[in-house]
Amino acid sequence: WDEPIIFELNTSGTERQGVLIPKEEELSQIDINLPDYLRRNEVNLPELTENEVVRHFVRLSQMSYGVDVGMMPLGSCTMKYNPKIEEASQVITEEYHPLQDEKTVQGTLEMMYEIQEWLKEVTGMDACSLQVPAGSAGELAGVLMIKKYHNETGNVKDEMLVADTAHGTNPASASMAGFKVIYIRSNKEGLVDTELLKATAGERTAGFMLTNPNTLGLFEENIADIAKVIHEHNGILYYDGANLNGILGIVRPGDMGFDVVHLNLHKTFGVPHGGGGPGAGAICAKGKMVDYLPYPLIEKSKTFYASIPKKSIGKLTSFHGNIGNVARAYVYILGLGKEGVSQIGKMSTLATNYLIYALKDTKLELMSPERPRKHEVVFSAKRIADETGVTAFDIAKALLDDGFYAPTIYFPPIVEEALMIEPTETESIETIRSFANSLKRILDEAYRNPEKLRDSPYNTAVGRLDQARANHPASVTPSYRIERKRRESKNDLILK
Amino acid sequence: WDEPIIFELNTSGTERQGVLIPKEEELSQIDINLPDYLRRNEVNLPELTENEVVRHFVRLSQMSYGVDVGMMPLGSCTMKYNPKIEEASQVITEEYHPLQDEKTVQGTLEMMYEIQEWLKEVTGMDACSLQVPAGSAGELAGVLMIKKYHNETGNVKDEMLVADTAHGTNPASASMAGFKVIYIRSNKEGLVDTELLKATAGERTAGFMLTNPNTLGLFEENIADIAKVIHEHNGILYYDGANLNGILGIVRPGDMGFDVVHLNLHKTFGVPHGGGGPGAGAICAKGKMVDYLPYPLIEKSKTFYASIPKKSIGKLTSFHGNIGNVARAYVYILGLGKEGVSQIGKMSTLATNYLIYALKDTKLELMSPERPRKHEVVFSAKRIADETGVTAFDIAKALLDDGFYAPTIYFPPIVEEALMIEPTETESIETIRSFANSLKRILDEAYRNPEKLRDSPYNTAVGRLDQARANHPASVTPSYRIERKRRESKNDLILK
Amino acid sequence: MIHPWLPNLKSKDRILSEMGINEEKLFSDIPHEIRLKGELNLPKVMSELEIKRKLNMLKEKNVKLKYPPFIGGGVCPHYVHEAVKFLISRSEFYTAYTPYQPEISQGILQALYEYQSIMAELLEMDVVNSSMYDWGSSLAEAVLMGFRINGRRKVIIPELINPNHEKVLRTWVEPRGINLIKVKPSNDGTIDVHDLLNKVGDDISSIYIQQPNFYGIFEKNIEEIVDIAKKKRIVTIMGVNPLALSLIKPPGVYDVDIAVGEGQELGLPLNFGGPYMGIMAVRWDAKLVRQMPGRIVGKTLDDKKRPGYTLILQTREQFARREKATSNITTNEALMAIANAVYLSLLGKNGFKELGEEIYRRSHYAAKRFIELGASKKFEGDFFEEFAVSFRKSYEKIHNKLLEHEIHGGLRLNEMDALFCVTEVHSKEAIDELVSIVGEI
Amino acid sequence: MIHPWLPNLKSKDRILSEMGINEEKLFSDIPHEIRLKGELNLPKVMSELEIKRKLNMLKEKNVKLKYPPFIGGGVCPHYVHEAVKFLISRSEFYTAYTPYQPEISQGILQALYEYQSIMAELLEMDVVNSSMYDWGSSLAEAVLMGFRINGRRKVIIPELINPNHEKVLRTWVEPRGINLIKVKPSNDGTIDVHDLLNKVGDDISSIYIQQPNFYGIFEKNIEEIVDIAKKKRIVTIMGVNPLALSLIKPPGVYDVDIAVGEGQELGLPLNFGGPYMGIMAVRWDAKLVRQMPGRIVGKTLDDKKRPGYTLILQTREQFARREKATSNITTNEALMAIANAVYLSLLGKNGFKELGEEIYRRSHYAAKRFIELGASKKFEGDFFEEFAVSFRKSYEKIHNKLLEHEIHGGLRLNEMDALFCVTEVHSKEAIDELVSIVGEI
Repeated sequence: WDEPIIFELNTSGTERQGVLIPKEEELSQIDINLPDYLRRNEVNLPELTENEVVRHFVRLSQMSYGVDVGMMPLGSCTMKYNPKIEEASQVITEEYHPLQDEKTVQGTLEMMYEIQEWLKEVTGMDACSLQVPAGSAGELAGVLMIKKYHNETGNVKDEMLVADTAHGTNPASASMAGFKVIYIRSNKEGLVDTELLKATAGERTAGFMLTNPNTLGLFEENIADIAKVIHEHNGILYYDGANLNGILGIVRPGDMGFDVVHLNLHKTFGVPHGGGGPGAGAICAKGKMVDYLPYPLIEKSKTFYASIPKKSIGKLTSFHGNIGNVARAYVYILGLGKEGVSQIGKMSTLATNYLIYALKDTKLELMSPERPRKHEVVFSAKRIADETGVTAFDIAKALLDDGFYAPTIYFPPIVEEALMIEPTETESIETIRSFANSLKRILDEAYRNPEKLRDSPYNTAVGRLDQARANHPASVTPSYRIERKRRESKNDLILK
Repeated sequence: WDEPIIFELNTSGTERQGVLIPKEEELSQIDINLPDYLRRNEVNLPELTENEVVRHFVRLSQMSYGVDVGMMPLGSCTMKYNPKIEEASQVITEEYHPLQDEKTVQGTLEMMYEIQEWLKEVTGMDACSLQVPAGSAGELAGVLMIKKYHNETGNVKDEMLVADTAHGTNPASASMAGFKVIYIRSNKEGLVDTELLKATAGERTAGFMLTNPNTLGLFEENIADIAKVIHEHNGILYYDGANLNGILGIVRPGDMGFDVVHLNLHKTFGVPHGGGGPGAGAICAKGKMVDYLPYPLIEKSKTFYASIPKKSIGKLTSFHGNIGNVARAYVYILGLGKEGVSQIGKMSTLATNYLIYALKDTKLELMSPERPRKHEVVFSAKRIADETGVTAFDIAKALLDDGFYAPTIYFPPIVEEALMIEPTETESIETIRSFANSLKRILDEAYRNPEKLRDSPYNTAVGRLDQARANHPASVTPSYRIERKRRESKNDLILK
Repeated sequence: MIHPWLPNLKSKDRILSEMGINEEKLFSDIPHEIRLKGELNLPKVMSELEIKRKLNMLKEKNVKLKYPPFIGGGVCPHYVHEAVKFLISRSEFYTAYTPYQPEISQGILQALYEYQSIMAELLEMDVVNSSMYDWGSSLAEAVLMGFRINGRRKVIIPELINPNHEKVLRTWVEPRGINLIKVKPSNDGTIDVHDLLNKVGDDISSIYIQQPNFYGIFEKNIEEIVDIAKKKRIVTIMGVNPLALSLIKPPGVYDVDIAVGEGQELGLPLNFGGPYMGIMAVRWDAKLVRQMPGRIVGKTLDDKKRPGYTLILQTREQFARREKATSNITTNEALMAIANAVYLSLLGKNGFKELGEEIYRRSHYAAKRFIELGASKKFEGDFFEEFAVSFRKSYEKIHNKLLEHEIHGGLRLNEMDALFCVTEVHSKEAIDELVSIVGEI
Repeated sequence: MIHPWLPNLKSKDRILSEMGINEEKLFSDIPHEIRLKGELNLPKVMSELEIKRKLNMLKEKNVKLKYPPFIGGGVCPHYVHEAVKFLISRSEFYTAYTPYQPEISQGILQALYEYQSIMAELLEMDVVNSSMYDWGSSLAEAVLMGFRINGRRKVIIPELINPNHEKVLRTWVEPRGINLIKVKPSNDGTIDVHDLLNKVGDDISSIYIQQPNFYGIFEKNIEEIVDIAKKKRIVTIMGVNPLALSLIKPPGVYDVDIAVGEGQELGLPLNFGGPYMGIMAVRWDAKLVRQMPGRIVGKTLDDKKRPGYTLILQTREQFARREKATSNITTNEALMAIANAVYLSLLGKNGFKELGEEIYRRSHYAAKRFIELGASKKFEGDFFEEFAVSFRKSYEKIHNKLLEHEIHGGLRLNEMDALFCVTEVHSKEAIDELVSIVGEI
């Protein structure tokens, strides 16, 4: 479709509207006498019927791509299929106000209590809070807990260690909490260099942010040693739950020695991603760290009620967290049950390693090829780039033409020309095979006809976009308001 | 998408299934001992996960076109926008069994009663039955009522008059009831030739099937005379409700002299068409014909209950009719209210005549161009076909490339190279203008580049289909079962 | 007035003036005498919120049952999966029209072809149309087909036919002069073949068998009956509960001419009477196929030899010879056919069998519990999903007692008998409660 | 085991044998000591039907209210139109990921750009990001922006700030050494400008104004406050209930630097705490734009000069300089932003104004009725949607009495006071019943 922006769907002045507003005629005599300094006369909104609005967004939706359309092999993003039954969960959240009297929402609180218990079980931690609305808010909560813990115990600790194979937002989260970020480089196997860690960790070390399996998909087998090093320096070992999917049911963060764990319910427990959000998170803690969790925690005596941990860091969002999505994750867990959840790690790991197997004869390179991967794998297309000029970026774009979404590229930064792929356990082996075949075809093409790949994609609504123009102060266009002003004014509207 | 048929999505033997069946473990010891002559061992069904099924049908849906995607100007089909609130009506139908005790479904019966009353008001008739599931079943009910009426009153009447501008299924319905069909030709203005009618009607005339406005979109202004002629011969005047949309709120069939009226709720009252169905119908009657209506009728005393008219023709479907869709129409009427319903005829007529206005300088021809149209208009592309070789069929296909659905073509048969267009009141004037512009562009192209049009469409999933192959006994393929058998057997599978 | 479904209301004057006419010109052809005076007497316009309130008010007037009703009689309560509802709510499907323009409608055509194909496998019959209204009307059309094929006017039906199907059948075929002749049941509830033999003759147009029959009982002598019919060139019609075909042999095995049935059992809600889904299939035989009413989607190739789908054999329909059409049906139940296809694809080979077994077990459990209470089965034959129970007390009384507990029992057949339907939506707990309340009376 | 969400379960052995390995090889890197022994202690696998039963059981444990609760406090019950729900349920939208591949994601990018554009018109501010978590966290990020811009560590907030927003703000900013200073309200509930003047100094990083404030009251002196702030190079942050902007002047008119707010009021359900929708906008000023957290969609051209949409200004995010990012936010509330865009498109210019007026009228009607009962308004200023009432009795008692009638009253503020929220979902009848029950006590 060549769909115009909604403001240009029809000329204004048609006096259309897409819904009727319910009116109490008996109240129509109540005057609205706002003073001039407050009163607004008009809001520039579209004037459209329901039909026009529906058609517009249906057409836009057809120009989008989600898991319901095809495989989304984005590394670290865990784009699973989202079972339709999840939406049924909204009956226990949709119409309930977060400030309602607790005795009127016992069923919803029970759901929250139950999933807290399940998440404790799955992570091996002592308590979980559902307060955080997304992964990075979970990270922030985690580092704030670490900060408060050290403050309260009088430790002067301002350095946060972060593995260079950690999840992308870890450094930003640490610095948002006011920590200095110290990267721990990986060794040549792609694992935490424990010698380097021992050398770096010290009395100013507040903690270590790690994800295991790491973003290369490798399991940190020295995790017990790592925990020991950090704990010896009175540091807190923080687990980024982004990669939990590869080990779910096999090993738990709590059993590896982690003190604080955040979870992305939208990754690990199949909540749909909504084109970037909303997600849902949880932040869990063990031992002494439990007291610092953000509130509320839902507890149970005769009834279910919200409580505040003794030394809580506070609230990350205004109310209980993204409970609508927590309910979706709740249904996901119910639907898989212990039998199914216990298989997730095994099946996602199988899928990743099958993909590696299917691509073994290509020129894609792999760090530590002898090691099995867990939830994801990072290939390097460096050799191909060197030999043909076709980059990871070009490969990603070419995949779009085959009806696949592209992998994560150029991440993690420690791999050159990285293609980071996570098939997840919900993709069938046939789909993974067909994805591998697409990749192989593209790699062949790279050697036969590199120019063609450099202009891909061809079958999409638009071709490669002019990013320079998109970001240049003289042409950057973040809203139709700016488009309109540019059109109306003779002067250029430069962002300065 | 190049989407394989569901049987070929994966190789069988994967032992997948898309849902879990609830099981009562305590009952698992109950034996299923079916004798050999009854027992079936296997059904050849796909083996797919929920993800695979959802993706498959989502992709298929993207290769379909509905009102939510764009304008569907199909003449006589009244493809209106279907407001989303209609779906909310299912709360009063979905879970209720049609044989439930009436006292448990008083709310649903009340809805049925209310809409019966409204349809009486809208048509000007004395009673309406919701028994018929679609328009043609309504027609059949109507002619069966006429037949039974004459049988019971001892009239020997075996001829059914049908206007040649009547709705397409009228003759089939009449012959299904065992009537001989006599066509009444139109005069050169496109209206019933009343002189011819007078000459044809006689003592064997059971009735006259007419739609007003007719399929040319013309209002039969001599309707009072027509009624008189038929009634004088003791015939029954039957109204096909397919075209009610053009006069809704302006004039009512009952006030024109019709005795039996059927309605297509899916046309006139905005129930979605579902890719061909389900629809919903109503059959209404006046005076002596009321007793012949199919049952049930919902009546009200202290409670709502179903009743059987004294001389009822019986039932057309097994239960109450397509009540789920009746409820959608109910919501449509509630949402428009008397204010809105009263505007339908005016606004749909305005839309049609605006389209004619917008196309007035083209080579499309119009019978009785000086007469206003109502809900629809039939253009003839004969001159264009003669001059360029581009037919109505080619024009229809070319419209698909512009993102419009095509009009009805080659109907009614009295117009050569007919293009039958019904914009409906729910299309904005901008959309109608843009449709007219597309048509104009195509007509221009017909004179400039006729070959190109003869191969259209270009932008669709497939090009023109081989209809000869589709229908030939040696290649006709009505199911995958036949595809499979053809593949497996050496012999051709000829339909003979 | 401004209304969200009427885009041009406020622009009317502007449009009329662009056209250079006034509104009366558009209606100048409608005589004043017959025009509507004043406003239609309908309710006032309502906003969505008000409509929802009204619907909720109506729903509150219905009795909220504790469990789905234990009632069948041709349609039964079943669980409809969210994916089914989701997919048929894709608006490219549900706001589409009959796919007369195949190039732009490949998706819905393929979906309908898949329905036909899946149903063909289920029935083991080669040609399935893409839907009739419901079982009853599908049966009526099948009988009319038989009449068109052999011109005979007598039709044999079993006494234990679904009575609502019989009513529909009579409405459709009796005006054509077709007479229905009933064959008696044996003691076990199945067709009495002796009685059938007495009634079969050269004037019989078609024979109808329902499997399982109205009382849920499996017919046993189908092969023999078909044999008898074929010898007399009688058209054989078999009606099936498609869900039962998870366990028992399909009509194709018996080589019947026509199969009919109700698709509601495959993923449709109860809908208080409809939309339902009439199944119709015929053997691979030109005579049958050409007389079959309804639409058929077929596979062919496009101008670039790519596979594509289109409506086929349309000469049977009203396009060419209008009064000679096989049927008047146009609007059908296409979306429901897609729901059936999605439902069966989701269940798959294994799930479908499991579901049949579970329903068999639950319904037998319920029957057993009733018998333990002292009630008796009306017929002895083995059954599926539905079964008739003879109580020692008035069923009316039992029914009302159940309703006091917000449970809806079976379908009252007569003074002491009722027909119960038990499916996967009735848990053991629900069955136990049903039986124990009946036991208390 | 067979499971509909795990396609390869039954093929595992076949796949492993194709790969020529055994399963243990895949986990050989996980030390045995730390591996999980035994099964996870979670509930047993459930079918959809069983899940729905479980959800219904939970729902039954919640109190069924006769009317939506009369409670606000930052989020309010509103009617969400079916078209909104329908469109955000399009699975190309809701199962999508962040549109990092713009070529295949133009639809969702355009939808987000439209959200930004519509919100820009509503706020009359030029740059809107495509969502933060909620109002509270959006405010916190705005304050951090201010800190990044001027390096100062004191922030002025009104005493009548939403207390939940204040809690969130403290969590996010206090660990960075930022202190919050509160200004008092005047008698009418608006900010006391004298008190503000006393507190303003060169060490203030930002000033936050909430319009209307927590008690629903319209601030009056915004121009003056912004004036004061600008002179001291203090960053101005204005929080708004976007629905109130149907009637009152938007932040852009005051030339504030940053606007924040809660999109829940524009077409989202209550969701028991979320998903909600944090609005954030800034002036057309490079310093502000570059410090703004969150994603922004911009319009550009493709390689054939066709217009297209893409994420812009991504250097602000974690891609390049990870620890220097403006914020750690990645997952946001994109789908909720689309819901806002659809909602506002549906209401349109006229409907939006009508809705604002209707809410104004209904809330004023309710307040008037309470006063007629002898209760008093806590503050005298004019208000929108929410208003605080001081009763002569314990509000706890009133609340419990209302609950007996299945009505949920306002938010308890203290012993005798409560904050009520009245919107278009509260009919006059509902308001009358609320007031009359309160009157009976």
